Amino acid sequence: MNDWIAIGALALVGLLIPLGMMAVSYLLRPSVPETSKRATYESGEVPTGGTRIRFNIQYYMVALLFLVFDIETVLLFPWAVVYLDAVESDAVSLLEILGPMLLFVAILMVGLAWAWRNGAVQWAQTPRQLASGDDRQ
Amino acid sequence: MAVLELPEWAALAPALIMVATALALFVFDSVSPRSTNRSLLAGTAAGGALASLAVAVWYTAAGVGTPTIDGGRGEIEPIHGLVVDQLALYFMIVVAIVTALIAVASYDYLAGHTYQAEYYSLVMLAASGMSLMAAANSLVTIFIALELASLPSYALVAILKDNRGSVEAGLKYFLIGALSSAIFLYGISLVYGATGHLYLADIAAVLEAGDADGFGGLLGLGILMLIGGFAYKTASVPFHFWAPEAYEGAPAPISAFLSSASKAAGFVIAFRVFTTAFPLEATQELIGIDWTIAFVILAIATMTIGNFAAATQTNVKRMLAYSSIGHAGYALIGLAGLTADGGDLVMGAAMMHLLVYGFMNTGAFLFVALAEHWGVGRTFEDYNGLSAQAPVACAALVVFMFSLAGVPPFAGFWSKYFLFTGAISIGTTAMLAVAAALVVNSALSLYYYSRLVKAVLIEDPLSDRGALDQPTGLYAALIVAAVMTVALLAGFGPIAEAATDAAAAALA
Amino acid sequence: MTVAVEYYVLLSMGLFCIGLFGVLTRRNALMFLMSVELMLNAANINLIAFSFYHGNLTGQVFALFTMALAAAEVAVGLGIILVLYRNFRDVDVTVPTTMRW
Amino acid sequence: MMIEVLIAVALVGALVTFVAPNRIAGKLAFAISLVPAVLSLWMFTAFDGSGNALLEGTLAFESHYEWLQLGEYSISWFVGLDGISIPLVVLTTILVSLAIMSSWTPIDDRESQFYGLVLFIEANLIGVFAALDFFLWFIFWEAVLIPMYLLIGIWGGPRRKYAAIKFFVYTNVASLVMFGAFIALVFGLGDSVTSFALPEIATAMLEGGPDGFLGLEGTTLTSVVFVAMFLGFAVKVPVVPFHTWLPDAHVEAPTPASVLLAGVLLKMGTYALLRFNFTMFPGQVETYAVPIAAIAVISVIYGAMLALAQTDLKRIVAYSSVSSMGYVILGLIAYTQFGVGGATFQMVSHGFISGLMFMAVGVIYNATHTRLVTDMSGMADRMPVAVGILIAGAFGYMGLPLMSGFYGEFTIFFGAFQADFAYAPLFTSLAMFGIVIVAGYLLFALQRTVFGPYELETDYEVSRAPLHDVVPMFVLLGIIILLGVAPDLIFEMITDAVDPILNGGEL
Amino acid sequence: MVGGVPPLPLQSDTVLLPERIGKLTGLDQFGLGGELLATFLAAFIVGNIMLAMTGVAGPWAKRKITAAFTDRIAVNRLGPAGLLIIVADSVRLLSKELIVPEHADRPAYDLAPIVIASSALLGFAVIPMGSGIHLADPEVGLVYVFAVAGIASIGLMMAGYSSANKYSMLGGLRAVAQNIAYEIPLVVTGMSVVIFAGTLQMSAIVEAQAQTLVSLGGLDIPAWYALVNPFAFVLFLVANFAEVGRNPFDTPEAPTEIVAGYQTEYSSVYFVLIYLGEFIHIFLGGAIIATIFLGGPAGPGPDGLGIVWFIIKIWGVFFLTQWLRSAIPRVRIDQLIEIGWKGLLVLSFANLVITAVIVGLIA
Repeated sequence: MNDWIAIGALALVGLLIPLGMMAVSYLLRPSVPETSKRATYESGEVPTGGTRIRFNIQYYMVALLFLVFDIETVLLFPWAVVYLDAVESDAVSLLEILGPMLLFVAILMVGLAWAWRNGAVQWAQTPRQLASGDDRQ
Repeated sequence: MAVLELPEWAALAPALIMVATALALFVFDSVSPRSTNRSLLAGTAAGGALASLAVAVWYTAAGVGTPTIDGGRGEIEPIHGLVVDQLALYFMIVVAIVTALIAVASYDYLAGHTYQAEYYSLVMLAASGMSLMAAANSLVTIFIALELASLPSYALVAILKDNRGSVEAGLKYFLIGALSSAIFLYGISLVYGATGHLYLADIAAVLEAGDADGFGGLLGLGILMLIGGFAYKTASVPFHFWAPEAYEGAPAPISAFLSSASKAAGFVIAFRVFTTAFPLEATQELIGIDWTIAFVILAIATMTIGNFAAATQTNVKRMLAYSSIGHAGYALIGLAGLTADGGDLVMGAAMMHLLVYGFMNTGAFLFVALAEHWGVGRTFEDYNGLSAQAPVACAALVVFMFSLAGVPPFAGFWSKYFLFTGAISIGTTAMLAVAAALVVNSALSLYYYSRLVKAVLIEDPLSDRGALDQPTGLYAALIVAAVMTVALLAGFGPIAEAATDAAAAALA
Repeated sequence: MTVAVEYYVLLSMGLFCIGLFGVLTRRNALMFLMSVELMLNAANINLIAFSFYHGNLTGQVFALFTMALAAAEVAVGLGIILVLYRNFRDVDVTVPTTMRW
Repeated sequence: MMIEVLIAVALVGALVTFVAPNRIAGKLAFAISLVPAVLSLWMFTAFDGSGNALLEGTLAFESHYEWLQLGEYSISWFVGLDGISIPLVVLTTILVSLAIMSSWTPIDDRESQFYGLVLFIEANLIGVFAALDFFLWFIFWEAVLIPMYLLIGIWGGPRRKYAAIKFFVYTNVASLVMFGAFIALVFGLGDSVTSFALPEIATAMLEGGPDGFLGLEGTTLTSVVFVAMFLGFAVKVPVVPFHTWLPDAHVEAPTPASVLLAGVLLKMGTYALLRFNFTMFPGQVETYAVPIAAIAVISVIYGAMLALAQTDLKRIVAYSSVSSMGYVILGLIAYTQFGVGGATFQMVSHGFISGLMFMAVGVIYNATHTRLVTDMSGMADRMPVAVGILIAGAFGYMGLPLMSGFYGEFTIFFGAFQADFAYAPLFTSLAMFGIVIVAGYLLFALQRTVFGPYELETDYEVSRAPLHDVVPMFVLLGIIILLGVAPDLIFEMITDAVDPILNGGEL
Repeated sequence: MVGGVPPLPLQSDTVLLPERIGKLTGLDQFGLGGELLATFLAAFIVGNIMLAMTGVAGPWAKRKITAAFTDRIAVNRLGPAGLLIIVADSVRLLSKELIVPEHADRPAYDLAPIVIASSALLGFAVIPMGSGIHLADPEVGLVYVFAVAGIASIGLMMAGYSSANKYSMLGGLRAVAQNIAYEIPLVVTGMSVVIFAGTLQMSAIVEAQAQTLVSLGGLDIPAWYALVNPFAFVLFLVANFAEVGRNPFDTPEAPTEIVAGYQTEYSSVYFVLIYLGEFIHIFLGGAIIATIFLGGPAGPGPDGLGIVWFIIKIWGVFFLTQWLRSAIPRVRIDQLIEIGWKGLLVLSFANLVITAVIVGLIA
């Protein structure tokens, strides 16, 4: 039996359980519509403004960083899988199997260092940084 | 012959130097962020490009990658998928030249700009990608190198982030670029489907052995999509429409970079893919049509559309952008003229044109950069009478314009003439039509190029403008480009030889 | 229980066409980006299916690279869209028309 | 190496002048231009060539280097002088020096650029007359256009933009036609040529001609190429009906540019006709003799008539140039020793005379700021020397004996009478009638402007011309008289070079 | 070039749960339909084990553990040790009214709980739980687990944005920022295990840990990767806490700052699902740790005890989670991000490189 059919079956179960619970709840729960109930919760205050707020640019920054780094790890996985076999076989030297990965990680690290130093992963700016007049965002 | 024996990977040195320079700049920017030490940054970038240029020239002179006497192909393949032969070295030289000019010119253009180090490192990264494109001989490496060249370019076009034109240009460049790379990739996947290989020589072997029979449709569609990808990178019809907007909005040195180096790099992969992977006869047997026909059509359409559109522009940068499309059409002749048993002359001519273009077009855009630096405006009228205040720069502009038009005594004359004779010597009706289109378009192009010359030299300024400064870097780059455009006229022999040899080796 | 390669090609072509349709009709830059991602993934499906069909791993490995490149492309694209929003207060690709006159 | 030195001095001089301060540019350019002038005069005395450069003959100052390889054809740096080209080189260098000196007064804006361009033109003109490889020749040929276009466009009169563009478009289209035709010819010649060296092509043409190209038969191709090249050069000469750019260009051009334009640039056209059409296509020359002679005569008469109708002094001289070049064409088509030799002599002679005339007109204009015959009279009162020279020049134009014009025209007519195409005597007689008209309009104009009571319809006070305006004119006048008195100075070497053409390639 | 199937890597000879059930029930004789049914049954069993565990953990164990740490008395009225609170709570929550905020984006609002709950459940498909309870064993098991665990971020984002509440919005954003910040250290550290094992298949990773590391006086210490590379183990643990959003990394729902983060506006069964999803997630994290660092179901005693050992290990991790919840203060959002990007990421890459070098030198 194919592994993926089993996984698909679990996905089905994973979907059916929540749906079942929702169905049960639908049968059990009361429904008493009332307007003020549906107001969004803002610690008891009357809500002001919408939710389309402008939030910290850093959220985008880390998202972009993640996008790149995460996918780069995908390229490392195949290497990690074959690493042991390659090391144990005498066909290739250690440098040949280790070198490219080291280079790859080194370049990634240069990228991280650059992002770090340029404040891409810095959540908030200190007053001193603000005073330096840079509007990096 | 080289006295010292270098390891094999050193053959890639021109590209590796670019990569190393880009990383060095990133490291520098990490150590000291927001540095505005312009001399150091521009110097590093220019130094890297020049080192790459020197190594590439040295290799070419030393005969690296030339076919051996005993009939071997002689190319060096340090990594499977990256090959160093004459074709690769030739285009590495083109890329390095343009990069060096850009780096020097940006020294002044970027004065007061926030992202100095980023700018230079992105330029160097893109240049690395272009250098690698020259060496790539597998669809995998080609695609990766293509993206390595494209991604920094997108950012570079939009780097003036408070300038709406620049951002708009970046967006359009990016959108069309993303679309075309998707199409290109799909084309690759179809070719892979038809042949089971991504390595160009293997694809050819499969095609020639007839092992891909029955996959003609897939292959044909794949090739068509690949052509689409090249068309984008070289700003040819039908993916040319990003070019005017992107070149116009981008910082002028970047426009120069894209329209010269990026275009050349696009052509080198087109040359390599079509000469290596799709042997004419075998492919024709399989898909039922000669793929050069596509390039004949594209060449004529591209040069005609580019030139006619250029003739109607009022904005100088946009005119240059359209003219750059026209020149892509000229270079496409190199592919249109390939035949089963030859075509090295015409392909060589296209290569020569791209090298010369690297100087004259870069120079022309750098003049625009200078005008932007002065803040004189963007239309022909705004340029009126500049020569009274800046005679040397305007003399350089005259050189570029007439060279672009293909008028003697400038190097552009030779390359256009070689293209013309190359097309004629093939002798088919299609190629004669191409040659005729070349002549007609060249004559047309003289009209709008001389319009700029006329504006700068002959017209009187619309309004008084103050004294114009003479930024060292821009002037230096401009003058070097102009001198080379003239000097190449005399020194065309080695270039013609290198180009035709490389083409012959690639076609062999 | 293997699926014939033709179906994969059909699937990928379908996906490609959906992506292309999105590219041609959507005005939102983000939707455009997503459509392009669809097209790239269509190519990936092809690469992997044919890799299996031809019995070599080249296509699969290339697909890995493609994913990485697609991510990088999106990263750059989002950055550009971000500055686009800063300048034009919109992510509609038809809004910026400074250069059309 | 001497030719390279000549060109290099002019080129480097052009660059140096271009970046020199405006204040000293004129003097500097003149000093630099003296070097080629003196050198070329020395070369003239040291000339040891014989025969024709393209056919039998030994070249003087020859140098030949491989340049580049284009498919099966090689292109080379190939220069050398024969009896036809050396007088033209000397004409160029001397005229440029004098033109520069005569620009000191009128040019008062962006001088360094102006003189730089003039020197650049000089380099290319020398190249045109010395080049013996088609590509080399073509590059020099085209390179003349750009600076000339700029000279007219930047320093010209009120309608300078129109004139400059017209000049540029006419001559460029003509070049394109000629270029395409010649390339087709070379391709048509097939394996019999392996380079673009003109002697090799000329030999191949005389020994059989092309095999055909692009579906054209060999003989058809030859005829087509001949006609196309004739048209291409005819624009440059210019002959009626391609002459309309010339008056505009002359009228708008600043004096020194006019001097060069009339003195040397027009000769490029006739020189090229002689070198290409009349050397490489003897058969076609015979075939098309009558129409070409007709065109020549029409140019003579029509040009002169137009001159008669003008009131602008410069236009008068310009149209008379059209007329004079008609004589040259007539001499060439006569295809006799005296005809072709006379035509060549006339090229040189007309170069000096028209240069002198334009300078004289220029001096008058500098003083009066008008060139209209109707606006002035009695100039002789105020500027006797300049006016005297103007009169002398006019006599030269009319072909007064003891002036070079006389010898040139005389030999042309002499040769043309001997020509063996149909109606040759008739054409010659008609052309001779042109002289009468020339005399008519020149005397008319002189009488109106020079003599009579002084009167001027502008606000300018007229005084004697400064020395540096007059000196060049004196030099030119001296040369004109010298050539008139001792035409053999150059006529011998010219005939020596012309003979092989007429003898079908034999010396 | 007619295609052939490439030689597959050696399939491990573990017998998976669906086949066992097929054999046990005789369903394997009914062809494809039978097999499918058997598979579904197996999936149902696994799903319910997890549900049962979270049912216990959520309403009861959490309170008990926290109470023990803070010296309080927790649930003790209903049933022995208050265990019946589970039933009471589930009835209470399921029968509550569902209140949907006014401007909610309904499709996303409805989907989010399902995504959160089922994505965590999906990960268990490839976990070898011992005693033959192992649903599927694909070659890419480890990557698969990381991938499906990542889906939860989408659910959190959906929940946060669709609620039309600023707290929710911020909570969702924080959740995603945190997840992605720690995802990379997590994956890269996991990769250092792959270097030892040379495979991504979960069963093979477990097998690889069965070797003996050292023998201490007759006592064989197995080569659990937690012992082989404790540094990686610690890194992974820390990253995992952040992944599942528990102290000290519970900023996304920090009650004192943004009420309850992305779940502020959820009530009734939706709240149950999100709550369940979080707990399943904690257990999934524990299962991953147990599998790749603690030898999976390995332990003294017969193989049949595997599931017991496995559950003990998972609960161990859960216990640790609750311990930290009581013991360590929450970090600020900026600290959280910077710890992730500047600390853990660098450390994890360092770990990877050092591991690779050491493995390379030893082998």
